Amino acid sequence: MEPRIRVQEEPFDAAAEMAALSEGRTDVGGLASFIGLCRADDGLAALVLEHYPGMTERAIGRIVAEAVERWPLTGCTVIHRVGRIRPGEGIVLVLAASAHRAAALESCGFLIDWLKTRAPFWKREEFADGDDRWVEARDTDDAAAARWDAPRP
Amino acid sequence: MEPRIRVQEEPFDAAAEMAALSEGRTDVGGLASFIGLCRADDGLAALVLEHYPGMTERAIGRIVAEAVERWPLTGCTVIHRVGRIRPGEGIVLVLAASAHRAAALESCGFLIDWLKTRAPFWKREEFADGDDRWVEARDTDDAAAARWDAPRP
Amino acid sequence: MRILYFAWLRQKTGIAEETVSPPETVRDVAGLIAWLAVQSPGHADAFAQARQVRAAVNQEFARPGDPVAPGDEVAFFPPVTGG
Amino acid sequence: MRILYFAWLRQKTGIAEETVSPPETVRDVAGLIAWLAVQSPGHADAFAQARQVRAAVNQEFARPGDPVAPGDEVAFFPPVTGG
Repeated sequence: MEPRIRVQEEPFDAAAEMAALSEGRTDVGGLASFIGLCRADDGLAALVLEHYPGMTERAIGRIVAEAVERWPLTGCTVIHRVGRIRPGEGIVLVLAASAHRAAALESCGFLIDWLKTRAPFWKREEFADGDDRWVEARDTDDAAAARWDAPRP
Repeated sequence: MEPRIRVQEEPFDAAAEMAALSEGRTDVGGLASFIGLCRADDGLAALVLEHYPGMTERAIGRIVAEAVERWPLTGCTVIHRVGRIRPGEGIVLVLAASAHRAAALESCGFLIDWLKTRAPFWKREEFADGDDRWVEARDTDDAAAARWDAPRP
Repeated sequence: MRILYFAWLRQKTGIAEETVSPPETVRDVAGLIAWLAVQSPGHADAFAQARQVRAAVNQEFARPGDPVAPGDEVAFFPPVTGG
Repeated sequence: MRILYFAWLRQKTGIAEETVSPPETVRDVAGLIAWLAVQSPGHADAFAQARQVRAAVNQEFARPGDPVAPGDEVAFFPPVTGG
């Protein structure tokens, strides 16, 4: 199983990525996906995503390797966009495929929770009125990521 | 929010269904999906899904209503196929969209867990050698569904 | 009273649907099963594995003690396996 | 030693990257921060909110007590907010 990991400015094609993990195969019983999208809260005009080239790919690779170790996956895809993202556009795509649904669903949740807290991305919000501000990390994200710290029962 | 619920013989178009919950909108922060697919274990030639017309739609409607009550969803789609399904084809599609990722991911998991234990579908496996057998319910599915019985903390 | 059978209960009884008029003493799901089970060898076979039989009354899942009445639609089937 | 700044640390220092040669007494991340913080008003501003500063040494997340050495790539940034 070769994970598909990409950091890119262009929008991603979720349908094509899902097909890549399932089409022509008969060993996939469950395909879970999560797409994080840019909302237009409070007059947001755009998100600008900065990252740490080199470390980003490494950090995502490590997170995916952890998922592959914990769950029997037949496929795994993580695509994270950087640069300017408009409301309604996708920011991140996570796919996890497995023979069994629990593995697909759990690993998909794990991947997005750890991506949010363990990969070097930073979001800046640009507003229609010209204001901008860096998004602050949230305790709820840390708590969500911490759920996966302990080995699974 | 009008849930999209369908029971159909034809394959579903996951990409089109995902687009229907997110395109042209700027209030969706997370879109979670689960697709259950037919595996070719042990020489399986096809799954044949039978259901209880009338009760099926009612049962799915109730499960979706429960999800909508528990999580702040902006969209929700459940499509379950019936009839003959070949290895590699999708059996069920669940989509949940929300402003926040936890609501989308959790409700998606809830929906598929309850669908597996509370909607009147029955699977029969047909094998290449002409054998066939009814799939037996699994305790692990009951356990997965039971996780959602208690009110959330 | 309209009775529906699904999956292997349909195969074992040999029928998908029948209309029956059980005696007044049949008041709940368990009583209905006991009465149906002696209607034919196929019915006996279908209801032999009692622990594997589930029921719905008027399209709602029902337990053995739940009431049934003339005019009801009662369905029997194995534990569900969709998804 | 190569130093990288991201997000508001980049904006406050006014630089994305610099090469520095701290004295030998600088042996860990905390020591490096203390030394960098007095290099310019921008650096002082960037490191003023110490609790909001995270670090990576050679592209691995690092803690204040983790060692730094000549030739290392050390990055400073706020808590991550991707996903």
